[in-house]
Amino acid sequence: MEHIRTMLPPAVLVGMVLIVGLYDPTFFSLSNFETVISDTMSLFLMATGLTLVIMMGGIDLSVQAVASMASCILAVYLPELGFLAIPLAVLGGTIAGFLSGFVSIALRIPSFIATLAAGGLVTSAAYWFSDTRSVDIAEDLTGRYLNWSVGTTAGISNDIWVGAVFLLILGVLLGATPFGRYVRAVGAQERAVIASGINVNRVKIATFMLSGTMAAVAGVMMAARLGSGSPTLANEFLLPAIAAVIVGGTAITGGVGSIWRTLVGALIIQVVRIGMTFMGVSVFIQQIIFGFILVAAVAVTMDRKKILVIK
Amino acid sequence: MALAVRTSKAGFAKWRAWAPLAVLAGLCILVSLFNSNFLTVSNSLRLLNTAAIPLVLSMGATFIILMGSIDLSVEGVIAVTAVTVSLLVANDLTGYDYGLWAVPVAIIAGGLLGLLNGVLHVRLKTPSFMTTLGVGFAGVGIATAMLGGQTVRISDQTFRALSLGRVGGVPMAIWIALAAVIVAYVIQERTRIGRWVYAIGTDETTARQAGIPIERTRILIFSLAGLFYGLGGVLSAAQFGQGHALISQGRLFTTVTAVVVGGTSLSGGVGSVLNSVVGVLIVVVLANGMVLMGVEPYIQQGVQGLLIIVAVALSLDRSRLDVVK
Amino acid sequence: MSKFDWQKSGVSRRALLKGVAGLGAAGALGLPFARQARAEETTWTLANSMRSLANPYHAAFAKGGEEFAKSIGAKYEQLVTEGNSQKGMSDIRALLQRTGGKLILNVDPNDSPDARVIVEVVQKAGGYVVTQWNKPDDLHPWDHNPSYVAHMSFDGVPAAKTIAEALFKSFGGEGGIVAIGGILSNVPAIERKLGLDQAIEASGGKVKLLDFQPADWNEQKAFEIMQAWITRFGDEIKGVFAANDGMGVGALEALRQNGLAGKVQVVGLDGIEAAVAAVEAGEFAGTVAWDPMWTGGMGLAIPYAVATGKIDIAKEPKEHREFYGTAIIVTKDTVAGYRANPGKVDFNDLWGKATGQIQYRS
Amino acid sequence: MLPALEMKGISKSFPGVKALDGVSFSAATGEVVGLIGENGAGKSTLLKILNGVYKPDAGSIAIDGRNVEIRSARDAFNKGIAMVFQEQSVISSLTIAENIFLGREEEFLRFGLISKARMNEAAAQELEKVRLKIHPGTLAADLTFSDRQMVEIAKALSLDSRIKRDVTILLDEPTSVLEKKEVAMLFDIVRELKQRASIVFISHRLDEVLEICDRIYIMRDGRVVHETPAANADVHTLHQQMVGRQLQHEYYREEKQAQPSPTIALKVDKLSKAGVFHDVSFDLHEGEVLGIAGVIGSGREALARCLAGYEKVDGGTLHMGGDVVRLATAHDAVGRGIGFVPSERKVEGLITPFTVAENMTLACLSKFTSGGIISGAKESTIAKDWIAKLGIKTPSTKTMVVSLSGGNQQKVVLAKWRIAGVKILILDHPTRGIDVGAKEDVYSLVREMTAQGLAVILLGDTLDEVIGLSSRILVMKDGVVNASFNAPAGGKPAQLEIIQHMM
Repeated sequence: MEHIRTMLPPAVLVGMVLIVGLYDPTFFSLSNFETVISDTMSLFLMATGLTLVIMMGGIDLSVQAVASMASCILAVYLPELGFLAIPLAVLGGTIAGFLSGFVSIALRIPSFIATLAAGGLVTSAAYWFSDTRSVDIAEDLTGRYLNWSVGTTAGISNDIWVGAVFLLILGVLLGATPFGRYVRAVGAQERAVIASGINVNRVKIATFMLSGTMAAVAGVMMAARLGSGSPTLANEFLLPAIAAVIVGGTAITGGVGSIWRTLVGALIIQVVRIGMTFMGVSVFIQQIIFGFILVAAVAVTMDRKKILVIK
Repeated sequence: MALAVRTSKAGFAKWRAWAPLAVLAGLCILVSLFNSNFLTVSNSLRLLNTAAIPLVLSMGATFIILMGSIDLSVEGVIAVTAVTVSLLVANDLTGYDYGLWAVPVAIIAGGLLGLLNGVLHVRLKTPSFMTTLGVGFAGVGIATAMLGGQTVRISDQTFRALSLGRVGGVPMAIWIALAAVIVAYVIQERTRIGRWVYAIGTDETTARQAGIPIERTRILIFSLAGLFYGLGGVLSAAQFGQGHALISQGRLFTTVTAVVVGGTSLSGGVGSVLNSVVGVLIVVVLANGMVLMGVEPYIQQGVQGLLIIVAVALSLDRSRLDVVK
Repeated sequence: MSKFDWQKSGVSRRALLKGVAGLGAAGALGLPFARQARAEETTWTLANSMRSLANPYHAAFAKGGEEFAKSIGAKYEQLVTEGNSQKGMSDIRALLQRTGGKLILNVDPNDSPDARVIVEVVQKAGGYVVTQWNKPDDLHPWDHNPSYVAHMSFDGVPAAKTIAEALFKSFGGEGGIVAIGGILSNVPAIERKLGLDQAIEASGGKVKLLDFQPADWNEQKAFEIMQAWITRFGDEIKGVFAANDGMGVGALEALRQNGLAGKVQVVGLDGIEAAVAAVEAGEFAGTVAWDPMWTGGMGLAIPYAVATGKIDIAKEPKEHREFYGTAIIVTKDTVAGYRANPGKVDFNDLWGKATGQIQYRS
Repeated sequence: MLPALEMKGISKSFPGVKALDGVSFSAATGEVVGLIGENGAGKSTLLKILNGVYKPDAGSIAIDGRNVEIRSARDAFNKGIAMVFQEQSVISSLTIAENIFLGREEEFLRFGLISKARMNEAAAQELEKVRLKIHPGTLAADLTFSDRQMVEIAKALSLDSRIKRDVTILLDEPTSVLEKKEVAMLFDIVRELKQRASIVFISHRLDEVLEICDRIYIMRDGRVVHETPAANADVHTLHQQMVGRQLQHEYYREEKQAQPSPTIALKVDKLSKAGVFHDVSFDLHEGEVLGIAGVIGSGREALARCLAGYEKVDGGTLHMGGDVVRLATAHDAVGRGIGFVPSERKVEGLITPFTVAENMTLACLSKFTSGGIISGAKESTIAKDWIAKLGIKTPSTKTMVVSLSGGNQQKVVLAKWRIAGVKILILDHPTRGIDVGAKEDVYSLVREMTAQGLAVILLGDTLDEVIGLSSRILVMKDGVVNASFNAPAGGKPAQLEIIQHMM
């Protein structure tokens, strides 16, 4: 039974792929799958850090602002600093995450509000970095510094490789390190973790920092793909990112989840969206269907055994 | 309870209950130092007029949050009701002209979406966060589909008077918002489900033991919230003289922020619709004040973020929450 | 009317009922709504992509595309980005995949950087693309022959300048105004602000910009900002400049609440119905109509001509590759004429409304 | 006359525990029936069945001679059964009146609205019954703990004036948080009430049971082992019947009680926490079980939590191995080798959706980590090791602890601290809610740990347990250490001696 539960989200994904593919067989092609996966990567990366925060029982509403800010930092500093602009942009995200975490923990403000407010600060910072413009990244700079994201290796887009690397790193971090276990434990029963002598505040801050970092990585990748940074670059990404996490079967109440689930969740969302275009569903009703499929997907993929009260 | 000793609340904790009001007063004083026009009757009315729609929305959201749930469908429900009402009163698209009869229809449409939220959440046992997110997406989609890519402008002046008319020199929207607040307050204080909301938000297990029909209450409260959003949608349509799917853009997070800034706890059980009134006013005065004080546009979001942190930090009664997430 | 009924009672309820039925139904769900069978290999599919159908400008844009497709009997697909660049691009890729590259695309990119990626994927798949409004300055159609057929735009700077001057005229050319901007980093927002600044400068100090606030293209925010301005500046405000009509309408409603509608004039850009009506009512000093039907239709007509071999795009001059359309200034004086002739589009006259090659500032 | 309430052959099992085994029980109007037994004997389960929280696996319940099925708390109430819970069920965000009538607001509705005035008035009448002079509109959050208890009792008593027939009131340890004066008052109420009600009274305080009850049931291991008129009983026999064995010392493994080492593990010097305890001083020796006895409110729980770093002290010092140590957080305490076995096992002791192995290693994950990665093999080896050592009944190391019985869960908590290698273990009600066999295992484990030099501070579940296990006993009352007893093997102090100092 436990295994069946675990395999539900991938089963849902496969089911969706089959439905779309049976309707339009051109969907079944390696190149199309590659496209779908590569298009999912920025959403996935943004959702990875968020997964950690949600597993811990919190939420991070600042991720889209952080990604946008990172894109601005990258675009602004790439001409001067070259490669160094990349870690700088990512560091910006880490600091933003620290800010969220610090506000949430030191002032004991629920993360919903703390990160919402931090998002406002981060957006202001993005406007400051970009001088309120969207900043283009010259093509030669993209070629020189961002090929790790936009190029292809062994015939597969590099953003898929990047996604795979982070899937691996974060998968191991969450699944096999003490930190990952603490994150899950805090989500499941924070007081027992405190009682076991673990410095929970440190775990929480680190989680928010990771979330900010990953949002920034997603922002850098988006900027690389689009050849520009802008304070609004990642707008409309927040809710789909949360949806990806939850549809994958990670519990919004914390304690249950994993990174690969989020990948599956992000792919489900992408396939639903693309699938509707493939099947020629009218744009007028695409969003309606999308909304209900979200609810249905969560109803199927959610593991209720470990969640007592559903709020 | 392991910790058997619980002392009566200290004086400081009592003070916290007034913190949101103090924040609001402080904010008002600050703004009026910069601009003497701030504390005039005409500006107060203008502020209240701006606050009217957020007030109505926050009434619904407060009940949901008191219950420990969250409702992200605000924007979708407003979009549907605003478009519905626009299509039913005299307008340039459909030829219907039901006048004010359209208002209850639209409000009920909001209630039905709320009911849908509640039923899906309770029956499918999906968390309210995701259920309402999905219904919210669907709501914006429904509004878009209802218009089929066309625009609708309202020509019914009686309907527009809901926003533009004045009674006793005070804009109609303010009276409506006031009525909504009173209704919400009466529901909160004087009806069974109003009290059960607190019981459920504080301790669902005990509430169940006491024989409270938890599921039914949840569904009812989501429907009730939908009715308030529906009214908000009607007022939006009346205010702008048109209905479209994006009319509600940005309403969701301001509503939740207002409720929380007012001192209602996201974990449920603590707060009141009156707190939300204060919270909405804080948020509205803040936005208004930044323009009045001439705060540089691009740092406004940052300033707003900072002030929200300050307001919540001051007003949250953390002694009641042992774990903050 | 009938359309409304169908949408309301048919689609939404059916979708509501079935959407709940769960994932199993999800696939089947799409089927009844499929508007057409899959593309055959031999014909071209036409598509417009834009932000959302929920705003009037884009709704008209879509209509133009639909009408052109109808006029040649081709399949038409409508895509929306919902403000999400990633979604916009994914949809385009999906459509390319589905049509096997036989796609003619007219796209208003969500953000200017998106244009490059879109052009590249369309070129790789062998389709044809026209971009509207947003693209990076260093991306040119002639560098991507023949796939990247053209970029069309409207020059926001002179349009904003003209309309601002119409506003100044409404209050006698001397006094204070307030201005509402779009999302600070958006190209149109920047252009329109620039046009306004030029007009103010040209007034020789007679017109003063009291305050500038961005409302992110959101009418609600515009409403709230206007409320605050009325308090802050009172009757110093002689006119309101809004970077688009939606925000202009928001500001107008705030003026109306304070009994100032008509007394303080508003201008906006885009030419949405509400704004044109406000011009007629004497509440707007003017708006700029961008001719969205032309944009939506011609953005498909030109690449269709290329795809069907009627013209060799590589041989066309640059002013046929990157060009401005004809902005229609709608003021009190011209509104009657605009109403009478809202700009019929002749799909055979490919460049008839082009008004010169796009100029790059900065 | 028919008994108002009669239960016959009631059985109820939970995973791993048979909580009730063929229990028969009756109570008649005009009678106060006592129900006593050790923790885990099945009293609370019995009451919860009467209150509709649990459904019995077998057996029948009759009210006024008619067989009934009790489906919910509400149903029980309508059938004339009201209960005062051991865990408080007052909702802090509601007023006293609203709590009393929670879920039964109909009678105050007028045009769908609750008449607060009438509700408060009715509540005032109920409060009068418990002689609580607080405005019924007061928020429950603003009440003291004992006032909340009185509200809880008033809530149950409100049944009396609302049901036409004679009622049954179940009182599950209502006195544990009450002061002496309040207890006396409660007893007055009960005596008055029993004219028209049957009352079931559960308490650990045998003297109270003897004072108020007419008839007493003694339960042990899920069965009723004795039933006796109160007039014929005395504390000593009741106690023996409850515990069910003569040879106390065998039960508590007295023969294995280690001689404490002279080395001091922890020196507590004038520790104080405002309003809770003050000037508490003692030395804790290696290999010693230091029992702390006291009623709720004596400050012993808070003291234990302070020593574990869960709460902060206001004054005094702690010394370990010559250093002055500060235990501001549990992190500090664990770092110093102090482990805590909390009474709220499922909240603070365990992460119930985690596996057995994950729970066991939680406090010292770094030991099972190489290169930053947790070694699943090492983890499962040690988990298997401890599962065997402690006789934990679990299908595998990967079973979620939520599905284990209370006793096995507690062993997992103990294993966690043993694996972490703590030097001092604070046991707060370590045998609460676990069955007899598991209790004996826990006792053996305590002996084994002290033999290895661990120091244990014990807040026993029963006084008996404190006496049996400890080598020294501190008695706390009103926040101060009132007395201290040596309790060497074979020379245990008598219960009464200790109780004198507790009350």
